[in-house]
Amino acid sequence: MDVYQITQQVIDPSALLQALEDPGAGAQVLFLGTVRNEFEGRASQGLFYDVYPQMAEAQIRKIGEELKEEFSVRHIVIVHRIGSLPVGTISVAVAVSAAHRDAAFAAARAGIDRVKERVPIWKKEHWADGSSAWHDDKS
Amino acid sequence: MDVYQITQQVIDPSALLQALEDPGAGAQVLFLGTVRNEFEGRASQGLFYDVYPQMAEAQIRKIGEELKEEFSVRHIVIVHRIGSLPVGTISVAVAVSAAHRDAAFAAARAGIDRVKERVPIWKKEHWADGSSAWHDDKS
Amino acid sequence: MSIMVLFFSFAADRMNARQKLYDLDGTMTVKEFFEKFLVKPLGDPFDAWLFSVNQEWVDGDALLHDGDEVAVVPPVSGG
Amino acid sequence: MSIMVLFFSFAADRMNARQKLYDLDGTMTVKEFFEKFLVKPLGDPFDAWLFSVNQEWVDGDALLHDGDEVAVVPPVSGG
Repeated sequence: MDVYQITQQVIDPSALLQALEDPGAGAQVLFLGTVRNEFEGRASQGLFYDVYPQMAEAQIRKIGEELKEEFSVRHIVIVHRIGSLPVGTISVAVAVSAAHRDAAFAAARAGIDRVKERVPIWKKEHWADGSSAWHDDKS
Repeated sequence: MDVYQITQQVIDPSALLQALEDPGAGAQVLFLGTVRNEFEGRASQGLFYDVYPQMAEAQIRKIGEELKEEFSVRHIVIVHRIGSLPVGTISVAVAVSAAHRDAAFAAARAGIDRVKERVPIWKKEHWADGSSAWHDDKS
Repeated sequence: MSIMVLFFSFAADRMNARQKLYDLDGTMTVKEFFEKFLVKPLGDPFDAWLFSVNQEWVDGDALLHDGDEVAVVPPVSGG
Repeated sequence: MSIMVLFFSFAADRMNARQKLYDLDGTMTVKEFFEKFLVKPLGDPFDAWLFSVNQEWVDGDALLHDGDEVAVVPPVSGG
Protein backbone atom coordinates (compact mmCIF):
# COMPACT_ATOMS: atom_id res chain seq x y z
CA MET A 1 0.00 0.00 0.00
CA ASP A 2 1.26 3.49 -0.82
CA VAL A 3 0.78 6.37 1.61
CA TYR A 4 1.18 10.07 0.73
CA GLN A 5 0.25 12.43 3.51
CA ILE A 6 0.68 15.90 4.98
CA THR A 7 -0.35 15.64 8.61
CA GLN A 8 -0.52 17.47 11.92
CA GLN A 9 -0.51 14.12 13.80
CA VAL A 10 2.39 12.14 15.27
CA ILE A 11 4.22 10.04 12.63
CA ASP A 12 4.26 6.39 13.73
CA PRO A 13 7.06 4.45 12.01
CA SER A 14 5.45 1.07 12.80
CA ALA A 15 2.31 1.98 10.88
CA LEU A 16 4.41 3.13 7.92
CA LEU A 17 6.41 -0.10 7.88
CA GLN A 18 3.16 -2.08 7.94
CA ALA A 19 2.00 -0.24 4.84
CA LEU A 20 5.15 -1.49 3.04
CA GLU A 21 4.56 -5.17 3.77
CA ASP A 22 4.74 -7.47 0.75
CA PRO A 23 5.71 -11.15 0.54
CA GLY A 24 7.85 -10.36 -2.51
CA ALA A 25 9.85 -7.67 -0.69
CA GLY A 26 13.25 -8.57 0.74
CA ALA A 27 14.32 -5.02 1.56
CA GLN A 28 12.72 -2.08 3.34
CA VAL A 29 14.45 1.26 3.78
CA LEU A 30 12.94 3.85 6.10
CA PHE A 31 14.27 7.40 6.34
CA LEU A 32 13.14 9.55 9.28
CA GLY A 33 13.92 13.24 9.55
CA THR A 34 13.85 14.55 13.11
CA VAL A 35 14.06 18.03 14.60
CA ARG A 36 17.62 18.80 15.75
CA ASN A 37 18.74 20.76 18.80
CA GLU A 38 20.94 23.07 16.75
CA PHE A 39 21.35 24.58 13.30
CA GLU A 40 24.70 25.81 12.03
CA GLY A 41 26.03 25.75 15.57
CA ARG A 42 23.20 27.74 17.18
CA ALA A 43 21.03 26.06 19.85
CA SER A 44 17.39 25.49 18.89
CA GLN A 45 14.32 24.34 20.76
CA GLY A 46 12.33 23.28 17.72
CA LEU A 47 10.80 24.15 14.37
CA PHE A 48 7.54 25.49 13.00
CA TYR A 49 6.60 24.05 9.59
CA ASP A 50 4.42 26.15 7.29
CA VAL A 51 2.84 24.39 4.31
CA TYR A 52 0.87 25.01 1.12
CA PRO A 53 -1.32 22.01 1.84
CA GLN A 54 -3.01 20.97 -1.42
CA MET A 55 0.14 21.58 -3.47
CA ALA A 56 2.32 19.71 -0.95
CA GLU A 57 0.09 16.63 -1.09
CA ALA A 58 0.08 16.74 -4.89
CA GLN A 59 3.89 17.05 -4.96
CA ILE A 60 4.60 14.10 -2.64
CA ARG A 61 2.19 11.94 -4.64
CA LYS A 62 4.01 12.95 -7.82
CA ILE A 63 7.39 12.14 -6.27
CA GLY A 64 6.04 8.70 -5.30
CA GLU A 65 4.88 8.08 -8.85
CA GLU A 66 8.28 9.09 -10.23
CA LEU A 67 10.04 6.69 -7.84
CA LYS A 68 7.76 3.85 -8.96
CA GLU A 69 8.69 4.52 -12.58
CA GLU A 70 12.42 4.92 -11.99
CA PHE A 71 13.16 2.19 -9.44
CA SER A 72 12.06 -1.43 -8.97
CA VAL A 73 10.04 -0.80 -5.83
CA ARG A 74 6.90 -2.35 -4.38
CA HIS A 75 5.41 0.23 -2.00
CA ILE A 76 6.17 3.82 -1.08
CA VAL A 77 5.33 5.94 1.93
CA ILE A 78 5.95 9.69 2.09
CA VAL A 79 4.58 11.56 5.10
CA HIS A 80 5.43 15.09 6.22
CA ARG A 81 4.27 16.55 9.51
CA ILE A 82 3.62 20.29 9.90
CA GLY A 83 3.04 22.74 12.74
CA SER A 84 5.28 23.38 15.78
CA LEU A 85 7.56 20.44 16.56
CA PRO A 86 9.99 20.21 19.49
CA VAL A 87 13.51 18.76 19.24
CA GLY A 88 13.52 15.01 18.60
CA THR A 89 10.14 14.90 16.84
CA ILE A 90 9.83 13.05 13.53
CA SER A 91 9.01 15.67 10.88
CA VAL A 92 9.26 13.58 7.71
CA ALA A 93 9.30 9.91 6.76
CA VAL A 94 10.15 8.29 3.42
CA ALA A 95 9.89 4.50 3.30
CA VAL A 96 10.23 2.02 0.46
CA SER A 97 9.94 -1.73 0.03
CA ALA A 98 11.57 -3.60 -2.85
CA ALA A 99 12.69 -7.09 -3.76
CA HIS A 100 16.35 -6.08 -3.32
CA ARG A 101 18.26 -3.52 -1.29
CA ASP A 102 19.86 -1.59 -4.18
CA ALA A 103 16.48 -0.34 -5.34
CA ALA A 104 15.20 0.26 -1.81
CA PHE A 105 18.19 2.44 -0.82
CA ALA A 106 18.25 4.34 -4.12
CA ALA A 107 14.52 5.10 -4.08
CA ALA A 108 14.45 6.17 -0.41
CA ARG A 109 17.39 8.49 -0.98
CA ALA A 110 15.90 10.00 -4.15
CA GLY A 111 12.58 10.35 -2.33
CA ILE A 112 13.85 12.44 0.58
CA ASP A 113 16.06 14.53 -1.75
CA ARG A 114 13.06 15.43 -3.92
CA VAL A 115 10.85 16.14 -0.91
CA LYS A 116 13.42 18.65 0.32
CA GLU A 117 13.74 20.25 -3.13
CA ARG A 118 10.16 20.45 -4.28
CA VAL A 119 7.51 20.09 -1.59
CA PRO A 120 6.21 23.54 -0.54
CA ILE A 121 7.05 23.41 3.16
CA TRP A 122 9.01 26.07 5.05
CA LYS A 123 10.81 25.91 8.38
CA LYS A 124 10.95 28.57 11.04
CA GLU A 125 13.59 27.93 13.67
CA HIS A 126 12.63 28.57 17.31
CA TRP A 127 16.04 29.44 18.72
CA ALA A 128 16.90 28.50 22.29
CA ASP A 129 17.25 32.22 23.14
CA GLY A 130 13.52 32.75 22.44
CA SER A 131 13.84 34.48 19.06
CA SER A 132 12.74 32.83 15.83
CA ALA A 133 13.52 33.09 12.13
CA TRP A 134 12.50 31.51 8.83
CA HIS A 135 15.15 29.44 7.09
CA ASP A 136 16.61 31.17 4.02
CA ASP A 137 15.32 34.59 5.09
CA LYS A 138 18.34 36.83 4.47
CA SER A 139 16.59 40.09 5.37
CA MET B 1 22.65 3.74 22.41
CA ASP B 2 24.24 1.09 20.19
CA VAL B 3 22.74 -2.39 19.89
CA TYR B 4 24.52 -5.44 18.45
CA GLN B 5 22.58 -8.66 18.72
CA ILE B 6 22.05 -12.14 17.34
CA THR B 7 18.60 -13.21 18.47
CA GLN B 8 15.91 -15.86 18.15
CA GLN B 9 13.23 -13.31 19.12
CA VAL B 10 11.02 -11.13 16.93
CA ILE B 11 12.81 -7.96 15.74
CA ASP B 12 10.78 -4.89 16.76
CA PRO B 13 11.65 -1.87 14.58
CA SER B 14 10.14 0.59 17.10
CA ALA B 15 12.51 -0.54 19.82
CA LEU B 16 15.47 -0.21 17.44
CA LEU B 17 14.45 3.32 16.43
CA GLN B 18 14.17 4.26 20.10
CA ALA B 19 17.75 3.13 20.65
CA LEU B 20 18.85 5.62 17.96
CA GLU B 21 17.21 8.66 19.56
CA ASP B 22 19.48 11.68 19.98
CA PRO B 23 18.59 15.41 20.10
CA GLY B 24 21.54 16.09 17.78
CA ALA B 25 20.33 13.63 15.13
CA GLY B 26 18.39 14.97 12.15
CA ALA B 27 18.45 11.74 10.13
CA GLN B 28 17.68 8.12 10.85
CA VAL B 29 17.99 5.36 8.26
CA LEU B 30 16.60 1.91 9.02
CA PHE B 31 17.19 -1.07 6.73
CA LEU B 32 15.06 -4.18 7.26
CA GLY B 33 15.72 -7.44 5.48
CA THR B 34 12.65 -9.69 5.22
CA VAL B 35 12.12 -13.26 4.06
CA ARG B 36 10.89 -13.32 0.45
CA ASN B 37 8.37 -15.69 -1.12
CA GLU B 38 10.74 -16.66 -3.94
CA PHE B 39 14.40 -16.97 -4.79
CA GLU B 40 15.63 -16.82 -8.38
CA GLY B 41 12.09 -17.40 -9.59
CA ARG B 42 11.36 -20.46 -7.41
CA ALA B 43 8.57 -20.24 -4.81
CA SER B 44 9.67 -20.42 -1.18
CA GLN B 45 7.87 -20.71 2.14
CA GLY B 46 10.69 -19.41 4.30
CA LEU B 47 14.29 -19.68 5.45
CA PHE B 48 16.26 -21.39 8.17
CA TYR B 49 19.24 -19.35 9.42
CA ASP B 50 22.22 -21.20 10.88
CA VAL B 51 24.76 -19.18 12.85
CA TYR B 52 28.18 -19.37 14.49
CA PRO B 53 26.88 -17.40 17.46
CA GLN B 54 29.89 -15.98 19.32
CA MET B 55 31.71 -15.10 16.12
CA ALA B 56 28.60 -13.53 14.59
CA GLU B 57 28.13 -11.25 17.60
CA ALA B 58 31.80 -10.28 17.52
CA GLN B 59 31.59 -9.51 13.78
CA ILE B 60 28.52 -7.29 13.97
CA ARG B 61 30.07 -5.38 16.85
CA LYS B 62 33.22 -4.91 14.78
CA ILE B 63 31.20 -3.69 11.79
CA GLY B 64 29.49 -1.17 14.08
CA GLU B 65 32.84 0.10 15.31
CA GLU B 66 34.09 0.46 11.73
CA LEU B 67 31.00 2.47 10.76
CA LYS B 68 31.54 4.78 13.73
CA GLU B 69 35.09 5.44 12.59
CA GLU B 70 34.28 5.89 8.91
CA PHE B 71 31.04 7.90 9.04
CA SER B 72 29.73 10.81 11.11
CA VAL B 73 27.08 8.80 12.92
CA ARG B 74 25.54 8.97 16.38
CA HIS B 75 24.12 5.52 17.13
CA ILE B 76 24.12 2.16 15.41
CA VAL B 77 21.87 -0.87 15.66
CA ILE B 78 22.66 -4.20 14.00
CA VAL B 79 20.42 -7.15 14.84
CA HIS B 80 20.19 -10.49 13.03
CA ARG B 81 17.54 -13.06 13.78
CA ILE B 82 18.22 -16.78 13.35
CA GLY B 83 16.20 -20.00 13.26
CA SER B 84 13.25 -20.84 10.98
CA LEU B 85 11.50 -17.75 9.64
CA PRO B 86 8.40 -17.72 7.43
CA VAL B 87 7.91 -15.37 4.46
CA GLY B 88 7.52 -11.72 5.51
CA THR B 89 9.51 -12.03 8.75
CA ILE B 90 12.23 -9.48 9.51
CA SER B 91 15.54 -11.37 9.51
CA VAL B 92 18.00 -8.49 9.82
CA ALA B 93 17.93 -4.82 10.80
CA VAL B 94 20.61 -2.16 10.39
CA ALA B 95 19.75 1.30 11.70
CA VAL B 96 21.79 4.46 12.04
CA SER B 97 21.22 7.97 13.36
CA ALA B 98 23.32 10.95 12.30
CA ALA B 99 23.16 14.72 12.19
CA HIS B 100 22.66 14.63 8.40
CA ARG B 101 21.21 12.22 5.87
CA ASP B 102 24.35 11.69 3.74
CA ALA B 103 26.12 9.95 6.62
CA ALA B 104 23.01 8.06 7.75
CA PHE B 105 22.37 6.57 4.28
CA ALA B 106 26.03 5.77 3.62
CA ALA B 107 26.54 4.06 6.98
CA ALA B 108 23.32 2.02 6.80
CA ARG B 109 24.21 0.82 3.31
CA ALA B 110 27.78 -0.07 4.26
CA GLY B 111 26.46 -1.79 7.38
CA ILE B 112 24.10 -4.20 5.62
CA ASP B 113 26.68 -4.87 2.87
CA ARG B 114 29.29 -5.88 5.45
CA VAL B 115 26.80 -7.98 7.42
CA LYS B 116 26.04 -9.95 4.27
CA GLU B 117 29.76 -10.36 3.46
CA ARG B 118 31.25 -11.17 6.82
CA VAL B 119 28.82 -12.30 9.49
CA PRO B 120 28.86 -16.11 9.78
CA ILE B 121 25.21 -16.83 9.08
CA TRP B 122 23.91 -19.27 6.48
CA LYS B 123 20.51 -19.58 4.84
CA LYS B 124 18.65 -22.76 4.00
CA GLU B 125 15.69 -22.21 1.68
CA HIS B 126 12.48 -24.08 2.50
CA TRP B 127 11.03 -24.36 -0.99
CA ALA B 128 7.27 -24.26 -1.50
CA ASP B 129 7.41 -27.85 -2.85
CA GLY B 130 8.58 -29.14 0.55
CA SER B 131 12.26 -29.69 -0.30
CA SER B 132 15.01 -27.56 1.16
CA ALA B 133 18.57 -26.54 0.27
CA TRP B 134 21.39 -24.41 1.64
CA HIS B 135 22.26 -21.30 -0.33
CA ASP B 136 25.54 -21.64 -2.27
CA ASP B 137 25.52 -25.43 -1.99
CA LYS B 138 26.44 -26.50 -5.54
CA SER B 139 26.60 -30.23 -4.79
CA MET C 1 -9.32 38.92 -15.19
CA SER C 2 -8.40 38.19 -11.60
CA ILE C 3 -5.95 35.81 -9.93
CA MET C 4 -5.64 34.62 -6.33
CA VAL C 5 -2.07 34.88 -5.02
CA LEU C 6 -0.94 32.88 -1.98
CA PHE C 7 2.03 33.73 0.26
CA PHE C 8 3.80 31.47 2.75
CA SER C 9 6.72 31.67 5.19
CA PHE C 10 8.44 35.06 5.16
CA ALA C 11 6.64 36.03 1.95
CA ALA C 12 3.42 36.02 4.03
CA ASP C 13 5.15 38.04 6.76
CA ARG C 14 6.34 40.67 4.30
CA MET C 15 2.93 40.92 2.60
CA ASN C 16 1.08 40.89 5.92
CA ALA C 17 -1.24 38.43 4.18
CA ARG C 18 -1.59 34.74 3.38
CA GLN C 19 -3.54 35.51 0.21
CA LYS C 20 -4.57 38.45 -1.97
CA LEU C 21 -6.81 38.81 -5.00
CA TYR C 22 -5.31 40.80 -7.91
CA ASP C 23 -7.24 42.27 -10.85
CA LEU C 24 -5.18 42.33 -14.04
CA ASP C 25 -5.96 44.40 -17.16
CA GLY C 26 -5.01 41.57 -19.45
CA THR C 27 -2.88 38.43 -19.68
CA MET C 28 0.74 38.69 -18.51
CA THR C 29 3.59 36.41 -17.49
CA VAL C 30 4.43 35.47 -13.93
CA LYS C 31 7.55 37.63 -14.11
CA GLU C 32 5.65 40.63 -15.47
CA PHE C 33 3.08 40.23 -12.70
CA PHE C 34 5.83 39.97 -10.05
CA GLU C 35 7.65 43.08 -11.29
CA LYS C 36 4.45 45.13 -11.47
CA PHE C 37 2.83 44.14 -8.17
CA LEU C 38 5.19 42.29 -5.84
CA VAL C 39 8.83 43.29 -6.12
CA LYS C 40 8.27 46.32 -3.91
CA PRO C 41 6.31 44.82 -1.00
CA LEU C 42 8.37 41.59 -1.03
CA GLY C 43 11.66 43.47 -1.09
CA ASP C 44 13.78 40.80 -2.82
CA PRO C 45 14.23 40.49 -6.60
CA PHE C 46 12.52 37.93 -8.88
CA ASP C 47 15.33 35.35 -8.57
CA ALA C 48 14.85 35.11 -4.80
CA TRP C 49 11.40 33.48 -5.11
CA LEU C 50 9.66 30.37 -6.38
CA PHE C 51 6.36 30.44 -8.25
CA SER C 52 3.57 27.97 -8.77
CA VAL C 53 0.43 28.24 -10.86
CA ASN C 54 -2.46 25.93 -9.99
CA GLN C 55 -0.11 23.92 -7.74
CA GLU C 56 2.59 23.21 -10.31
CA TRP C 57 6.02 24.86 -10.14
CA VAL C 58 6.49 27.27 -13.07
CA ASP C 59 9.13 29.71 -14.28
CA GLY C 60 8.79 33.39 -14.99
CA ASP C 61 7.50 33.14 -18.56
CA ALA C 62 4.40 31.10 -17.62
CA LEU C 63 1.26 32.95 -18.73
CA LEU C 64 -1.43 33.84 -16.21
CA HIS C 65 -5.09 33.17 -16.87
CA ASP C 66 -8.30 34.32 -15.24
CA GLY C 67 -8.99 32.35 -12.06
CA ASP C 68 -5.44 31.03 -11.63
CA GLU C 69 -4.19 30.20 -8.15
CA VAL C 70 -0.63 31.53 -7.94
CA ALA C 71 1.82 31.07 -5.08
CA VAL C 72 4.83 33.32 -4.56
CA VAL C 73 7.05 31.73 -1.96
CA PRO C 74 10.60 31.46 -0.61
CA PRO C 75 12.77 28.47 -1.52
CA VAL C 76 11.31 25.38 0.16
CA SER C 77 13.10 24.13 3.26
CA GLY C 78 11.07 21.13 4.49
CA GLY C 79 12.40 17.89 5.94
CA MET D 1 48.48 -30.24 20.08
CA SER D 2 44.76 -30.34 19.46
CA ILE D 3 42.29 -27.98 17.82
CA MET D 4 38.49 -27.82 17.92
CA VAL D 5 36.99 -27.50 14.45
CA LEU D 6 33.42 -26.23 13.96
CA PHE D 7 31.22 -26.83 10.91
CA PHE D 8 28.05 -24.97 9.89
CA SER D 9 25.50 -25.06 7.08
CA PHE D 10 26.26 -27.72 4.46
CA ALA D 11 29.76 -28.17 5.85
CA ALA D 12 28.07 -29.61 8.97
CA ASP D 13 25.84 -31.81 6.81
CA ARG D 14 28.79 -33.22 4.88
CA MET D 15 30.81 -33.86 8.04
CA ASN D 16 27.79 -35.26 9.88
CA ALA D 17 29.03 -33.14 12.76
CA ARG D 18 28.83 -29.58 14.15
CA GLN D 19 32.28 -29.93 15.73
CA LYS D 20 35.22 -32.28 15.87
CA LEU D 21 38.46 -32.38 17.89
CA TYR D 22 41.63 -32.98 15.83
CA ASP D 23 45.03 -34.00 17.22
CA LEU D 24 47.91 -32.62 15.18
CA ASP D 25 51.53 -33.84 15.30
CA GLY D 26 52.86 -30.31 15.12
CA THR D 27 52.04 -26.82 13.96
CA MET D 28 50.64 -26.42 10.45
CA THR D 29 48.79 -23.84 8.37
CA VAL D 30 45.04 -23.77 7.88
CA LYS D 31 45.51 -24.86 4.29
CA GLU D 32 47.79 -27.76 5.22
CA PHE D 33 45.27 -28.87 7.85
CA PHE D 34 42.42 -28.64 5.34
CA GLU D 35 44.25 -30.66 2.68
CA LYS D 36 45.26 -33.36 5.18
CA PHE D 37 41.99 -33.81 7.07
CA LEU D 38 39.05 -32.12 5.37
CA VAL D 39 39.22 -32.00 1.59
CA LYS D 40 37.97 -35.57 1.31
CA PRO D 41 34.97 -35.51 3.65
CA LEU D 42 33.94 -31.98 2.59
CA GLY D 43 34.19 -32.83 -1.10
CA ASP D 44 34.95 -29.32 -2.40
CA PRO D 45 38.44 -27.84 -2.81
CA PHE D 46 40.10 -25.30 -0.47
CA ASP D 47 38.86 -22.26 -2.42
CA ALA D 48 35.21 -23.22 -1.85
CA TRP D 49 35.41 -22.55 1.91
CA LEU D 50 35.96 -19.81 4.44
CA PHE D 51 38.09 -20.22 7.55
CA SER D 52 38.18 -18.56 10.93
CA VAL D 53 40.56 -19.04 13.84
CA ASN D 54 39.37 -17.94 17.26
CA GLN D 55 36.46 -16.12 15.62
CA GLU D 56 38.48 -14.01 13.20
CA TRP D 57 38.43 -14.65 9.45
CA VAL D 58 41.85 -15.92 8.26
CA ASP D 59 43.40 -17.11 5.02
CA GLY D 60 45.11 -20.39 4.28
CA ASP D 61 48.57 -19.51 5.55
CA ALA D 62 47.41 -18.72 9.10
CA LEU D 63 49.29 -20.95 11.58
CA LEU D 64 47.34 -23.19 13.93
CA HIS D 65 48.16 -23.36 17.64
CA ASP D 66 47.22 -25.75 20.42
CA GLY D 67 43.69 -25.00 21.69
CA ASP D 68 42.60 -22.98 18.66
CA GLU D 69 38.92 -22.86 17.74
CA VAL D 70 38.74 -23.20 13.95
CA ALA D 71 35.65 -22.92 11.78
CA VAL D 72 35.48 -24.34 8.26
CA VAL D 73 32.34 -23.00 6.63
CA PRO D 74 30.64 -22.21 3.31
CA PRO D 75 30.50 -18.59 2.07
CA VAL D 76 28.19 -16.63 4.36
CA SER D 77 24.71 -15.88 3.07
CA GLY D 78 22.94 -14.03 5.87
CA GLY D 79 20.56 -11.12 5.59
